[in-house]
Amino acid sequence: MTMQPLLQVKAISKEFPVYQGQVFKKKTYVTQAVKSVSFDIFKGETFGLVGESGCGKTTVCRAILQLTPLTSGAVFYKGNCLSGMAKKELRKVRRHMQIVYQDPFASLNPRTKVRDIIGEPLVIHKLTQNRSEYKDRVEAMMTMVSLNPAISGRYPHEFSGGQRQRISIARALTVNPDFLVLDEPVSSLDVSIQAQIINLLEEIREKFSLTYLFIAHDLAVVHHISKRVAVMYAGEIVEIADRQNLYGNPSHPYTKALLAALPIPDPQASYKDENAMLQGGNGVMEHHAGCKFYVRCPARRHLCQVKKPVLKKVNQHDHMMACHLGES
Amino acid sequence: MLLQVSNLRTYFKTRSSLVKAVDDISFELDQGQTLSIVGESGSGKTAAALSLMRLIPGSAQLSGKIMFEDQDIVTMGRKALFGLRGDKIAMVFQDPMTALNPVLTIGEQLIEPYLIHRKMNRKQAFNLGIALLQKVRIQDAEKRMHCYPHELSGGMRQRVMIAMAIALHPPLIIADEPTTALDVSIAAELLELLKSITREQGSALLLITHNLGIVARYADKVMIMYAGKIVEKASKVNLYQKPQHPYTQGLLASVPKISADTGKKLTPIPGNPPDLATPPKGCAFYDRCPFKITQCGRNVPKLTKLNDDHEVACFAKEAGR
Amino acid sequence: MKRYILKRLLYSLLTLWLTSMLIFAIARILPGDPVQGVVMASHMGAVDNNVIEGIRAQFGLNQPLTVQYLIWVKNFISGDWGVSIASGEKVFDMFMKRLPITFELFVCSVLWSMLIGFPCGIISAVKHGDFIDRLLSAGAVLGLSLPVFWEGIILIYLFSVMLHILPPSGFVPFSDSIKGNLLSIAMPTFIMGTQGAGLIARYVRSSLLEVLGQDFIRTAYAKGYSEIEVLLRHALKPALLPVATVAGLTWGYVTAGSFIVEYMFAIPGLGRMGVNAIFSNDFPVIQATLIIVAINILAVNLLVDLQYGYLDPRIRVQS
Amino acid sequence: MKNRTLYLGLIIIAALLVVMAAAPQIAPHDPEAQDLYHVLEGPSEKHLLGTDDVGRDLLSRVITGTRPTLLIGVLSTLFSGIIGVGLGLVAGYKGGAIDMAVMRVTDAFMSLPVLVVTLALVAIFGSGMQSVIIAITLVNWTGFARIVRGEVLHTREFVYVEAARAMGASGLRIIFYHLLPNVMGPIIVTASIAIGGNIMIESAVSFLGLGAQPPLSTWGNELRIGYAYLEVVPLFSIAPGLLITLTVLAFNFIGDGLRDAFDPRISQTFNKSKEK
Repeated sequence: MTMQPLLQVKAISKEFPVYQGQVFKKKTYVTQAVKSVSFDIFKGETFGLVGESGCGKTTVCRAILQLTPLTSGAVFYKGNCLSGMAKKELRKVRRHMQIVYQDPFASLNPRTKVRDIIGEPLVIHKLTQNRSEYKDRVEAMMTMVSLNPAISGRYPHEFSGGQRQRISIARALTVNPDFLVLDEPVSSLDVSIQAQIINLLEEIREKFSLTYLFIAHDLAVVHHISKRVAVMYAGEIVEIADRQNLYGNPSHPYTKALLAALPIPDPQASYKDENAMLQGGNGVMEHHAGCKFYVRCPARRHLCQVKKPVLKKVNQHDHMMACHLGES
Repeated sequence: MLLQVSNLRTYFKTRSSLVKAVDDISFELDQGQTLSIVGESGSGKTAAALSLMRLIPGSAQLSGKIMFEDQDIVTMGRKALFGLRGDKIAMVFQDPMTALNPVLTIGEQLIEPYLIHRKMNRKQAFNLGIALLQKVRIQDAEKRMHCYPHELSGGMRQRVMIAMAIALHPPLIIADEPTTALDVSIAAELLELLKSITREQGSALLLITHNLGIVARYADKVMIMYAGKIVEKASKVNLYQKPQHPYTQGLLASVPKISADTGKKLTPIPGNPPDLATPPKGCAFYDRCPFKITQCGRNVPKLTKLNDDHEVACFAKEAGR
Repeated sequence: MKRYILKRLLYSLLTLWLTSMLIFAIARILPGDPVQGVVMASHMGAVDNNVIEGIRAQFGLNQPLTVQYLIWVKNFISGDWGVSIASGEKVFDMFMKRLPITFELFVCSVLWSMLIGFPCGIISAVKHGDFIDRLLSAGAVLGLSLPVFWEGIILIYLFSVMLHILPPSGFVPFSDSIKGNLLSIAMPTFIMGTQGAGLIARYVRSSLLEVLGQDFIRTAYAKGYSEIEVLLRHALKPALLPVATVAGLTWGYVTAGSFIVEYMFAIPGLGRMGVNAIFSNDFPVIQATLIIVAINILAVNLLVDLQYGYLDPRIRVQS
Repeated sequence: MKNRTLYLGLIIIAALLVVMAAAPQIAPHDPEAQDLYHVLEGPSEKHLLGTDDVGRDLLSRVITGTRPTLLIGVLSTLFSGIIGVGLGLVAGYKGGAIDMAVMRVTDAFMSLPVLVVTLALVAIFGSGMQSVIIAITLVNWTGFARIVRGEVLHTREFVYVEAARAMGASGLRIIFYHLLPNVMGPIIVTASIAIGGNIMIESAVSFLGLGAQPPLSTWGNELRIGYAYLEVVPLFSIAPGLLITLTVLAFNFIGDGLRDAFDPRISQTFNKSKEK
């Protein structure tokens, strides 16, 4: 018996048209920010999504939250299709799906007091009856993320980056969501602060049995927090597996290269796979029919340029990869 | 000894306070060596790097000694300073997106070191420029010379910055977080490139970073900075195997590692770094330190030698904890 | 680049079209009947309705508005700008006669604004925070705050009434006497250019300050350039690129100022023609003046945009 | 240093407001009282600034002229500000075709200098204080619309705006709760400078005799009458002109000072380097 996933992402694509022409613009070609990305997230798990800048991971998270219209595909939350849902319905669902952003400086309105930032979801969804209930809720949230409720009257600029990220988390939690999208929540923080926030996120996930989509470019952080991990490259998922398999037995050449490039804080660490080192750009602007990773791939062959590899199982665990490697 | 810094202080005056961005640091760097300054944001590592070339705003107060090839950069005359910059000491900045002039071509900017310090004509310099781009493995070098910065990717721009820095084979290259703004796979390649070129030219490299992984891979010696001061200074192997300062230990424990047991919690350093405008009286790490003793709240610990290549500034350590 | 030019050109034409409708609306739809006004003024008293209707028909004012508009546009393009109600002269001829005079004033005013504005702005930015910066900045704000007419009064009092070195009014054509011409336009151009000078100085200062704070300036220093070399080789070009915009703004100030200044100094240019037309409710002339002013401003803005696009590689290379 | 100019501007405006409020008390003479035996006199002990062409005390006239002058400046700015801010917010937030339409209309209005259109409109509406206010309002909203639109386009990119959308906030809430407070700074700066500019335009219109009509008298009117007697009593035109200049200067000072105070770059660069 299989469990019904909490969130299903089904073959979502997002294209941005590129216009050319002198007077009358013509749509000449499209850049595919995201191409046919599918994955399921089950209740209570942390699903990691790894990729470098411009690979489309942020577009995926915006698409899931219906913050950007999709070119094709659909997102299902608890079996309900979110794409094309009426505004009113969507507002109700949004209560259950919240997001924490990367940049703690840009994600908080600088002219709003911390208590009103954290309480804003309550106002939007009209969840509190009176001022004191509102105040209690906000203070409870602040305590939960280890912020002193006595400073709820301050403005965001009076807080450090780590504290602001705590405010963001508190804001996301005020309405008791089931599902959190974490869009690089720790990548702009210092190492020592980063660990604080990671631990906080893990604590609250256990406490409220939350489900996370954790987006990051740091493989070590994703390894630490996720149960299953997907690797994105140039708008597509190239490998997806549970953590042990992905890190213990990386299959796609890109995943291998990423792992090889990861600096390890141990001077005795051996960098065995020196030749997995990559060269060149990020593949977004490549326009041939085959694999987007073709130009940078150390293991490329002719087939890769003409035929696009599809995501398929590589072993009995649910380990999937999109590569011609191993095919005859 | 190529570079000998003693009691360097860089203070910034703001409207209401004096910010001690760099507060009494001393270190030295040998020819061809790679020294890494590690610290979190606000630790003063960038201010220290900029101070070495006196690239700090005029309102900043600089004191101490920076002996470079028997000259003191702190007291050096303007002309000598301009002659030194770019020729003897070159710098690679953190953000390649903003470090290049957007309205000049790559070529125009790349050949400037030749024009300034070698008084070459443009044609000669241009040809050398192409060779430089090839050296940092940029394809179609000649075509790229005519490009404007916004036409290149971040990785490419940082290559151009590296090319500019190595142009005159300076004895010292300072790289301030050279790959922080770049993707992992591109960063790795660039660091390899930087390391191999400096080795080939025999330049010393001062590598400033917050990434302990990069340090472990590329540095010879490491200094840990916290709140404007050096709290620990050691050879790389010593630092990672026997970290002495509680802050260093905390940093190493905070980093998630792929090899580590999963399901184990990270051990973060509690609290936040102090505000440099209102520094604490004693040790700056006092509030966050698990091993603090009474003395730590009163006095500022000085760097003391543990052995030949290991120094630490910690009272608890001295007291034998 | 081609696309950029075409796009700008289309925008300007679109704007001109909107402006022409606006001007048309100002003259026709808003309350106050120009014909009534004119006739009343010239006949001093009650007028036969037939006379009014006759004049209406003569000016095409009895047609539907859209037709009126189209006729007006067609006539305007073909050089038929109507006949001045006040003087009976052809408006196009009036315009052509006055254009050279106003053009000379405009060019001289803008030149002097730039001559003063640029150096002051650059010095101010380089000496940021010093006494000289404060002095120049205060001077720039003062220049912006000086009402044209008051500056005129002061200068006339100083140079004409007290010192008797400049004529208080009147215009000597260039062909009559070069010296006389220059003397007669000295005060008017100085006054018309004052606000522009202040504007340019401020703009150059803030633009240059912003550039001087950028990372690539530090890169330039790190290469071994001295302050003056950094300024000349790295800072001025990016700082002065957007300043072209302000030259366009200055042109706007000069245009507005010309109405008052030409009136004050009795210079027979377009500005004075416009003011007189307003005094006498001479609506064909008012209309023509407005559209000329609009074309003048739009053309300058277009030129500014184009040269900006040409000089700034970030725009130039985009297509 | 910058704050010093801000305070200087505020002090001048405060003084003017006091003069405006207490005009009947501090005016030494009845501003309307004519004394045909003493016309066009220079300064004397009785008439500190002298008298005008019909023997009215100039000082008193200048003092009572404060109210209409300031009123026209403030009201026209207020009305044009409301229109301009509204359109700017909508254009910036909605973008696309609406933005395009609003911006082209703005361009069209901007292609006509305010003074020129005001003159033309006054010619049509007839002269008078209302006409001047309406004319300035009709033309001057463009400045607000442009600035607000630009600021909204910039502010809209901040993640907190998207965060609000992700929470389920409505468009109106985003505009009024998240965008407007963050573009308030530039609006106030623009308004301050616009008041000065509008006073200057009103004075110019009055100088040409098309502004407020007697018995109402603004500084521009005084100046116009005085100009005719420049050689006889220079103070007659110089004094009101000086007041206009001073007022415009004060509003410009306030605008500049506030711009620096609001400018996030100056205060934030330091915070950033400290925290990032």
